[in-house]
Amino acid sequence: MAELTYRAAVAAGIAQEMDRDPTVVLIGEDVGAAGGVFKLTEGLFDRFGPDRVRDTPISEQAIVGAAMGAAMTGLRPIAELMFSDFFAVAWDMVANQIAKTRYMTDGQVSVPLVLRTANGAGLRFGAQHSQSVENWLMAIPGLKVVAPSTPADVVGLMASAVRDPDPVIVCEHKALFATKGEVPDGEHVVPLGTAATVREGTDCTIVAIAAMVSRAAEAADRLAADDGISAEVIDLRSLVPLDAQAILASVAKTSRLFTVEENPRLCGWGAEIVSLVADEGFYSLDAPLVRITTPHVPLPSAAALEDAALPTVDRIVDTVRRRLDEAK
Amino acid sequence: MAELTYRAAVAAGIAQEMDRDPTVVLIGEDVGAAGGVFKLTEGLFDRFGPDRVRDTPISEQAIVGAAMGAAMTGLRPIAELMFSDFFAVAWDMVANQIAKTRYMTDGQVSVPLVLRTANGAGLRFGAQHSQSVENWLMAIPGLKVVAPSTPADVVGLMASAVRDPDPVIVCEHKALFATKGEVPDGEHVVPLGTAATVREGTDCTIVAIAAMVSRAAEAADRLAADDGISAEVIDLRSLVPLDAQAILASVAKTSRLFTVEENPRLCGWGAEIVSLVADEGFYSLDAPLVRITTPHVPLPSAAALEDAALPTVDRIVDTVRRRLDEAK
Amino acid sequence: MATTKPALADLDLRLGLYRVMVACRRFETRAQELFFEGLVRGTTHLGIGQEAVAAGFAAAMRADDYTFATYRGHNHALARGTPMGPLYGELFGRANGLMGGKGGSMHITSAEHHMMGSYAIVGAHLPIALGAAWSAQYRKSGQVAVCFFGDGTTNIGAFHEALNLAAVWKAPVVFVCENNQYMEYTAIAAVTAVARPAADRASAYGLEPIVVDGNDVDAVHEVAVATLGRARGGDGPSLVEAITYRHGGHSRADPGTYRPADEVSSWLARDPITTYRARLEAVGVDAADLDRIEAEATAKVAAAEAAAREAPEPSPDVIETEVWADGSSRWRN
Amino acid sequence: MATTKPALADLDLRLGLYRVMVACRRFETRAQELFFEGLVRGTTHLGIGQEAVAAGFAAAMRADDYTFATYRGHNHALARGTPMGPLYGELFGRANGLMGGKGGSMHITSAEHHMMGSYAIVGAHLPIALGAAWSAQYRKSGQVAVCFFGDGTTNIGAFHEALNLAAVWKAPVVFVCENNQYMEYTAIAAVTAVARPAADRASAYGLEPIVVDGNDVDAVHEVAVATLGRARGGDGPSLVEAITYRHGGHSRADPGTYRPADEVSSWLARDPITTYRARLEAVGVDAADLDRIEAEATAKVAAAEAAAREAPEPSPDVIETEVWADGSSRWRN
Ligand SMILES: Cc1ncc(C[n+]2csc(CCOP(=O)(O)OP(=O)(O)O)c2C)c(N)n1
Ligand SMILES: Cc1ncc(C[n+]2csc(CCOP(=O)(O)OP(=O)(O)O)c2C)c(N)n1
Ligand SMILES: [Mg+2]
Ligand SMILES: [Mg+2]
Repeated sequence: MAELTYRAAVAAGIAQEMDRDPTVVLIGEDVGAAGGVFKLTEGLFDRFGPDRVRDTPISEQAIVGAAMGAAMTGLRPIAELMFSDFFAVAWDMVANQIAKTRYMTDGQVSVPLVLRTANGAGLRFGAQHSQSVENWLMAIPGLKVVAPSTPADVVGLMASAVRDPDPVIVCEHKALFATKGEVPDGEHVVPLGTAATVREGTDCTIVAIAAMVSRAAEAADRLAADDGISAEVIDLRSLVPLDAQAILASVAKTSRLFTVEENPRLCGWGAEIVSLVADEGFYSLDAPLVRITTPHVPLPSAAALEDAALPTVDRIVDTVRRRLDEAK
Repeated sequence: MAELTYRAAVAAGIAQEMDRDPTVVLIGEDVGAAGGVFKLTEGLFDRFGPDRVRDTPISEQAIVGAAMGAAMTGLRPIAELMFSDFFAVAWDMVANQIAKTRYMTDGQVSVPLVLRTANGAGLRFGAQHSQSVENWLMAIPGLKVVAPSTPADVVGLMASAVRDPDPVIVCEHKALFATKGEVPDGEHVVPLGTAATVREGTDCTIVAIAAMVSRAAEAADRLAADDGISAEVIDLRSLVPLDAQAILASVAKTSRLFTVEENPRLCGWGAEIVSLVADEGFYSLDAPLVRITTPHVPLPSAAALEDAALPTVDRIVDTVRRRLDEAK
Repeated sequence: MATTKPALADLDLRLGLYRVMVACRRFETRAQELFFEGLVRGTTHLGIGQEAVAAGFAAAMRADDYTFATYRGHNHALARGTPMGPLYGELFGRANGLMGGKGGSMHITSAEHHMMGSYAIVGAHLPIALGAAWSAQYRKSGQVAVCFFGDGTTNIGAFHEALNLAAVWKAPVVFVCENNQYMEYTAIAAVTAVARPAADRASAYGLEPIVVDGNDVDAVHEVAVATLGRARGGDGPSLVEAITYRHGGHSRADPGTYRPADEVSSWLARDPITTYRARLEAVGVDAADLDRIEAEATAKVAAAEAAAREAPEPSPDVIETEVWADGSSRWRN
Repeated sequence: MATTKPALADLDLRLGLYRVMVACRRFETRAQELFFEGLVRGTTHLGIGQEAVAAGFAAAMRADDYTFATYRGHNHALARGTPMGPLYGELFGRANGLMGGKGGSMHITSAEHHMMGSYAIVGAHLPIALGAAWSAQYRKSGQVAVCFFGDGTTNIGAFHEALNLAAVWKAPVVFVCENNQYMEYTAIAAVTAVARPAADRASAYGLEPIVVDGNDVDAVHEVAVATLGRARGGDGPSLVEAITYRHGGHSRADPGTYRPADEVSSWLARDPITTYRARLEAVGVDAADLDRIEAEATAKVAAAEAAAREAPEPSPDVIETEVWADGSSRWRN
């Protein structure tokens, strides 16, 4: 086991795959010589050379489109979108081309690529550089979507993403780059579609991803300490494929579900989870299904505002406590 | 009252607003001399002239961006995106610029524009020309979204959209263009955010929009005739703002909710409605909340496949019957 | 225009060019009739009048070179060897369709023939073709990607990004603009800042302007040989503007009446197939040989139509297959 | 380069240009210090070294002409008259911020000064500026929109679409590329197919290539007068490439070490402010007048800093305001 930052885990995860498979290549803005604007790809250019690690112009449609064309013809490209907000400028490539091509060709063409991106808030970058866009991606049939919360999962999910024969989007959370964690030695692979139970509990289920996982866990600790509430915390890790059974099994035990979502309120991944449980898990429920989200607003940039807009530990604790109380 | 096609109602609705307000202008591909590729803007070029009705190159970012810049500086532009799938090529303009600018400038700048688009399936156009993208739009804070199902609502919602001081997206459904309906004489305005109860009922609530409304209504008729099930059918008409009270009131009466969604399964508007009811309406529920959707796949083009992929009247009837049975 | 003169192609090559053009024409002419009969559903965009571009390029391509086309892609698919039966099947929405009825007329793909797809969002396939070229470059396979698109496509962002990046990476890709003068119902000249929508942009990417008579299959072939050679030789991309015309409307039932009658008739007089037949006869090709080629095409089209007519509708079961490489569409456990 | 020679601007104008450049420089230099002190949060992109572009254009603009800028927009905001206190307030994330803390450094907007926003997605504001110009044209207001962006922006799709449509519509917009040689950490030359990323694309839109020494405020002003005049006169858009350099890194703590030391030093020697001061002194301007301008700037910056330091944090209540024109963020009843 080695302790790595989430940031270093990104480069380590990519390196693991580039070492293994010579068809894995990396492109993006400043990913090469500069090692990435967040230093997420540091060392890769020196190690794998300019043929395998290429800087691009500011041309997201060309970056993503080129990755697609390469994936269709024998490479396993990894393309970086510097900020996840920039999916918007390449959205046609992602939503209409990459996602649909295998289906439209009835399986003649596969698109085994990875799009990686710095997602999420917390750095006071404002509304165009702080979004959580997992729900944009999850809404598009044909895309797989993962959102690791720990350095180990960064490495493990990156491995699965690169090896997967279908397009996978890896949402790397900006607010986690400096966090540290143990990463197993040797090859580390986490299968897509497996949620992790971060904390066991019996009174309610709290589902979260990425930066919200540690907040949910901290909230659970406080609820246990202060209120004697035993919350189970599930880190989905992968939105598509989705570990629906893990959620349903947990709710079968706890009868109550909360989601903690960084995305704006409407049509988030939480709405999907809630809907799934409200259908398939309905009879095990004994209280409302509650989403704890950022309000449905663009993200403000001031520290005081950004901090208050996202779900905080306080807000999670208060909401869970209040809603469980109400339900008594 | 005059009987109009949905198609003619689009031009009539636009004309009503252009007549009223000289700052209303219309741009898009082939919207001018050709009257639109679906003939949705027929007659407007002759009536209002080339300064107010302008053809553009195939440059969706420029079309939508230009509409935004014009809206910021005194015009009330209406821009057409020929197919709603093309939101993808202008997604940055829509999701990052138009939606966020008022907020980011703390209200200094308003963006009163309308984006209209041919949305939805049924014409065997395949995966890149048949999508229902209301959920892409609903997920973005700062956008209002309407989806009329009748000619009268086309005119009435177009009026509200054009007059609204914020950006409004009008999703015009391709499969409805040829349908007919009465449109009130004189000025006709339908406020944003008001759902229409298409059919009253007591056993369950079925919520639908656009092309799914008539299917839901037909299914309700059959359920009444064949099974004695009394279904209330609600046409949301407007997703943002959302008439949440209409839904909650109906579910308070019926205790059961179904959505009928043309969009692919994950993170649709239905998931939002279900989540809302699963939270705020939980205690009036006595059975699972059920979404009837297109499966989570890109849309196939063959007639036999497209027809079977969308929610059909049969599937609605079967699902409602089965799920109500189960719940007994 | 016509900056090149017909290559002294040998007879086999020339008969081959003729064969492809005629096959395309017969296929599409019949497809249009079948559209009006209601057999071809949805939409269909015909390249009638533009066959010389497809034929001229395809003949210059190596079997493993990649073709990327638009919704107006039947000619390109056929020119690469895609069989007609499954093509009709796809247009009819039948189970024997090239893509099993999932793609439709606008997404014709035959990976087996390196026909890597038809793309229905204007401009999207230019970056994708560049990506295939980059892949070939990386794999040192010697393959070239050829990307066909219309005049209207030169005004969309993806065009610009793809051209620049292709030039910077010296990617082995040939971008071929089929300038048929119109977008859907609007003339390209009405909405474009320059007279030659592709050629006048070439210098913006450090490329030479290349304009060719797109109705002269020999001229197209010569340009194709040159630009493919350049790409294969490591000298990077080219941007070719082929001047041509679609005889009919943009799609479906569009009669194309927004075009002046004399413009249409002058282009009909320059039909790439009849003029080529005349040229071949002028250089001594036996009319009977040409007649035979035409008869063969007619027969193939008829057989293909029959096969597609007989094919069943696809089973609804396939709706949920082939989203993922495991053949399924499962997104959850 | 430097296709223009300094205008014989009158002294007031020239002192005004100097005043704006100095104010920008002082404001940003201090902003950087405050960033390292932790007072400026998030990110900040400084235009130190590029002040002549902002000053030269702003001086040529009518009060109601529109400015559209990027995340590197402080200079442009200041040059149009945006007050420094609220600008610092926004950078600090305080309640007195220009946008109440909602926008941040990358989205500086002062609609009152026709500073119509700073845009943080590369290229997005080119179509938007074109739209403002189209609006002015339609309203016959005589206004011009001026849109500033970087060299890296010339490779994104929105650039292409905006330039073409602006040219076709003869929109009164001036597109100004501040070519500071770098994108974030990568040199523009490494990823661009032409040497002059903007000017070498002008002909693709039927425009003249215009290159100006972006460190020479007189030259910039002359080009601004000419291009604004052209736009206002109904002759359509221009594309200007102003060659300049950012003295520091791209943003935040970037030390900009990817740039050769001698390149940096040669550009520092061409500082637009020190060279302009020298020029003014050479034509006889009293050094004391220039000193006074500098002292005034320093005082204004200090006062602005103090005002922003004193301002409270914004109240969390404002998070849910101003999504809609009614001031609310209500999406449901
Ligand atoms: C991004 C986008 N915008 C608009 C359309 C609708 N559309 C389909 S074909 C077409 C015209 C394309 O013109 P051109 O590029 O000249 O090709 P042609 O059809 O003439 O072959 C348009 C506007 C589209 N498919 N994609
Ligand atoms: C679409 C998009 N891609 C990437 C970025 C990240 N980014 C921000 S600034 C920048 C460099 C821009 O370079 P240039 O246009 O030369 O402007 P400069 O920063 O030099 O003023 C990049 C890549 C972005 N904001 N938007
Ligand atoms: Mg065309
Ligand atoms: Mg730059």
